[in-house]
Amino acid sequence: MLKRLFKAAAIATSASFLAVAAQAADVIKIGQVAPKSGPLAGGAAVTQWPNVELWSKQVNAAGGLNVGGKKMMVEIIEYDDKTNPGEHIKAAQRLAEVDKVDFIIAPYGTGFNLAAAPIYAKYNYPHIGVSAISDKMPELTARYDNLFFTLGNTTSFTDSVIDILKDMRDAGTIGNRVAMGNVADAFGIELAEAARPKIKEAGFDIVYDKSYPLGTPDLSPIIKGAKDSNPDAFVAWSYPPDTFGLTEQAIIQDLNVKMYYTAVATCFPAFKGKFGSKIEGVFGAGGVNQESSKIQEYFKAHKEITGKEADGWASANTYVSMQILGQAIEGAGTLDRKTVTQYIKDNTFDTIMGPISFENQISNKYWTVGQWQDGKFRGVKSSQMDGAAPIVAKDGWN
Amino acid sequence: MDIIITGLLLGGTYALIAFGLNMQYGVARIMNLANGEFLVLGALAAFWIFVADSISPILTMLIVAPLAFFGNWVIYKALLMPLVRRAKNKGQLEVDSILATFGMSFALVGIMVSIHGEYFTYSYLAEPFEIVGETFALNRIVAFCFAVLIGVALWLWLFFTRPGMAMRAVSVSTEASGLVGINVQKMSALAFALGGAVTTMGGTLISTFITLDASVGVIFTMKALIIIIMGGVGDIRGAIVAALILGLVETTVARLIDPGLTLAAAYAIFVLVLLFRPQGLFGRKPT
Amino acid sequence: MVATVLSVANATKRFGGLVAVNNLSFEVHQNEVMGIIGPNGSGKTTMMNLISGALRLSEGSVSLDGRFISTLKADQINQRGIARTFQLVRVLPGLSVAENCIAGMVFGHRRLWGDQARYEAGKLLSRVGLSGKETVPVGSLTYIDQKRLELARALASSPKLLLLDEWLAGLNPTELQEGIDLIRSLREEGITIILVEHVMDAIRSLCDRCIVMAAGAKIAEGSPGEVLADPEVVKVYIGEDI
Amino acid sequence: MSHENEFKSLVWGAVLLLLAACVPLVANGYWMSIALTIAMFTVLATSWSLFSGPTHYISLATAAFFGVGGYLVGTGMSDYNMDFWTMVAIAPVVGAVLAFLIGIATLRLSGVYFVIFTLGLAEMIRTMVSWIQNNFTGSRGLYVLTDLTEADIYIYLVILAAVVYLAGWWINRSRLGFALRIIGNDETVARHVGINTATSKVILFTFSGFVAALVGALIAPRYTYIEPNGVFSPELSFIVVIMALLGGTGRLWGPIVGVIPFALLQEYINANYSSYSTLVMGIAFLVIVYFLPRGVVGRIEQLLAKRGRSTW
Repeated sequence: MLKRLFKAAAIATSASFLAVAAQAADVIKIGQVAPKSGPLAGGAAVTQWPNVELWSKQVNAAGGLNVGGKKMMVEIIEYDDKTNPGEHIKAAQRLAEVDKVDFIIAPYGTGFNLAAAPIYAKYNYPHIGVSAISDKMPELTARYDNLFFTLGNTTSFTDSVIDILKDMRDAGTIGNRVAMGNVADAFGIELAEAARPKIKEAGFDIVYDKSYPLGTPDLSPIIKGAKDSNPDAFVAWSYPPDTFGLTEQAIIQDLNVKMYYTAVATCFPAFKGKFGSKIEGVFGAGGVNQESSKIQEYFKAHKEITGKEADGWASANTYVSMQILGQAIEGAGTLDRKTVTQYIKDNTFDTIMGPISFENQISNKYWTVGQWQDGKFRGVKSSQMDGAAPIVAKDGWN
Repeated sequence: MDIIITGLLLGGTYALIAFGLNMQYGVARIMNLANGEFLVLGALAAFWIFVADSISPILTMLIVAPLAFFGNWVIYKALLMPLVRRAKNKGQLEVDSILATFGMSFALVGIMVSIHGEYFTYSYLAEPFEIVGETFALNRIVAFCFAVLIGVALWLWLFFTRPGMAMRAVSVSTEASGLVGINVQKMSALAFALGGAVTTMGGTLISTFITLDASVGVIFTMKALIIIIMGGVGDIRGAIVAALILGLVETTVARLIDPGLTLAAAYAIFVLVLLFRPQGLFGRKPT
Repeated sequence: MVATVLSVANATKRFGGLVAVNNLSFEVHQNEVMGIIGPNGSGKTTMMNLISGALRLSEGSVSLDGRFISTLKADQINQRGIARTFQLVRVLPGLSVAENCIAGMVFGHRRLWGDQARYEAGKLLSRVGLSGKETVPVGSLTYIDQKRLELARALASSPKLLLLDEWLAGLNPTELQEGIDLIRSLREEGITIILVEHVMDAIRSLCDRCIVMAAGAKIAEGSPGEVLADPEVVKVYIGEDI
Repeated sequence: MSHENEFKSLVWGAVLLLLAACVPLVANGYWMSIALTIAMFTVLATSWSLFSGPTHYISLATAAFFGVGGYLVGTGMSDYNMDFWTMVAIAPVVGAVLAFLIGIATLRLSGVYFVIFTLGLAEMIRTMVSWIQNNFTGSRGLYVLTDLTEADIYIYLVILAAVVYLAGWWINRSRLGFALRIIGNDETVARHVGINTATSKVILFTFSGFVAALVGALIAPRYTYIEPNGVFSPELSFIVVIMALLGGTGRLWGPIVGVIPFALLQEYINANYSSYSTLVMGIAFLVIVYFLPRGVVGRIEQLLAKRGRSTW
């Protein structure tokens, strides 16, 4: 019985090797490990997976990538990491050792980008970490010579929010009273920690400052507490489920502030789908230049090919990372990873977000704050991006 | 006052989460680790139908409940009955049902992920509602009313009808109730199916105010387990009281101390209750 | 004067409002077989549980060889030399017959282990009539054999005082006679025994003294012949099958 | 068990250990990471079943100890500039103290009340740690940057597994192991034959907490970046229980024969059905439960018994 099984397995494996060998010649294999289940799956389903689908389909529809004069199709090999770092590391190893993929698309989430960085470094894969926000970037890029960051660092996100507070205070829209909340998870803690001293430094009073655990079912105490403190502005360093929950409560409790900010997922299409016109004037992390023709084109293609709306921030960034990878492969004219990595370091890429280049493996062009205006999530603060929309004050929840 | 009402509303939500598992574990003796997935399934149905056709989740609930009842009945008959039959003792059944329902929960997550991998979120009755000068969310109040309704209906049914009586007998002792002529297997299947239906109804109601996704079920399963153990296995009053205590404690801590400690406080209360009453609030002392 | 092994003074046990044992006092002497009798629900088993440490006294005290044991836990009491059997027989289903017996001699009043324990277990099992069944699964033993095994486990700790809770109940006449002979032989070896029993033949033939309980209190004490002739005892037993 | 058999199983264990230690010589990175996962769960499931196997007390607190180990290494290295090995030395002690306290707190509980109590306690510890990190130790994510490779960690875990096996082997032969089996059969009888049930249970529970925290500490460098919600994930507790039950807790080698096939099966499914891996995993799981009713150990013993008869 066991013998028969082994035989069958042996035949199957050799058969699949032959199949791979036959088509390997004109295909670029690209690996992707990201969550399809577990706590981060909901977010990855919005920003990560649709863009992988979109980009690969577009590249192949155009006949593939031009590698040194030869057109090569891309083949995506994808694994579910179940939002579990251990699983992710195994899957990454499998991509490198078993599937022998030529390139990889970076993981989803800060923790996963960092957990997998040593592996991708070991195999010299250029690793363009999109969905990773960290203040240790310089240290990490010094350690891993193949690692790139494009989404910005913690400080710039908090600084931009504070800039908005200052702008609005200068314009006389708001006073000095700021209420703040954060989710007690790595991301929320890091941002709250960075923001706290700077808000005070800018002369604001933090009249309410509390954290809440990930998965809190009822966020009304936060909104009520914040409302009782009578704030001019409300800032929450929040995650997807609580971004929705906080905003719903803010509407119900009529937390009437001129400045209302929730962090991740404010830019999601589902956010607008849930609240409709009520969210006019809400600030959130990220943003895009809605006026850019390239972005509009991208949104259209995204909707057509994946059947889903792109979000107003990370979707475009994720797509850009793939554009950079594609252009670098074509530009370097080879599948040699070290050459492609070097090419990424040395060149500027023409993307839907405009020209992007790296300085010490970090791109300094990204949006930090966006705002819902006329039903669109527009970038209002950024690091070195063009096309920022002017800020408007929030005028109630209508 | 505000804290009490908010706490009660949250407690109502927790009761919705726990009723179903209480019946499944208390009567049918199945520690159903897939319970949370059925809750999410109810939420998914509500979300899907609402987004597609703007049909009220309350209406969805009425459609989903009989479906869930039937589905759970089939699951019990087809998948769990063999385990009950082959189990030599209570411990064996416990281990087997943990393993089997754990597998089911995986399978259900897998199915839901392939249907809708993103967050389930929509707005239904997200309107302010005033009670004694304080504002509360209408959808939470509606859910609370349904929790009360379901709780009262279950209680009336358990205490004033023949099948309800039989079910209580089974929950006290499967052996003895078999001896007095109760069809234990039929009662267990009924309890399991009813529990599944109640859980799914809870899911549709909860989806009106909590953002869920396909993988989130295990969190609800854990909460439900905590509540029924704190209340005492198989006791519906226990589940209600435990749910309300948790809701009140969480809200009080969130408002008066620190929202960061809500969950810690809830678990601390649970731990304390068990330290002083190892059989839960309303549980029978093990003999 | 014979030494007092066990002395119970003003023992009282309340469960909520119910008084299961009410201000009970008695003594058991060295090498004596004492019976506790009384109608169902009169508190006999509760009294046994109080002695063995399964339950804690509400009031009063129990002492063994003149030292208080009523604040100790069951395991400590066993280590001081009291072993028992249970009203509803409790063997250990997951262990072999030999292991069931060894269980009694490892942790308690005497602490044997390894080859010596195995050797002792063999001796004890043949003593109670279970030789040759060392490796039989416990579940397949007959009721009487399970009772024998439980007795072997209790004897394994070589106790000073043995508590037998209706150990003879449910046996057929032949088995009963074997059981009575077995207990008598134990007594001849010098073990002190407290017996809770309904089987009056056994009480008459085994016990030196008896106490009679009713509703938690002691209503009579003396030799079996005396107490069974006591009018008050007869009164509480009306309707009871003696 | 006769002496000859005991000797045999020790020899077998030594041979297996040597083979396991050779894995890094032949395995590439991919197989190395599978081996590492297997080693991690072998240690966790085996030490778990040292306590839970004989007593039938199902503990869902593994994640609490594992998380304490991982988190202490993370916070020690990131917030207090401690050395990795110092933290590895501290972590299991903290885990053991925690387990000791939990062990004492749970003495009155039995059955499902114990199961859920341990789960609740683990969750309480998780949220407390998050809150403490948020309000006091504060700050940035916790980075564990070391030069350890997966092969290094693997070897440490294999050594730890050997230690756990030896401890288990010793416990099974000792009075302590015998006491636990009696407790698992009937706790009342256990007390009445002179067993201090509390002490026996707490010793073993403390040991399993020590080991789980040590595993959490050793594995931390593999993840580079430690998030409390990740290392304290209750999923881990469930998986450990499932793997141990799947193998069978009646034998010392039970958990490992659950861990290895389960890990390989999971890997096979992830590799071949990536889009439906959760669904296929669930179905595979159900198949196992229904067709391997007494765990892998039960199946193996059945086969051995059959072979024994036919060769006679």
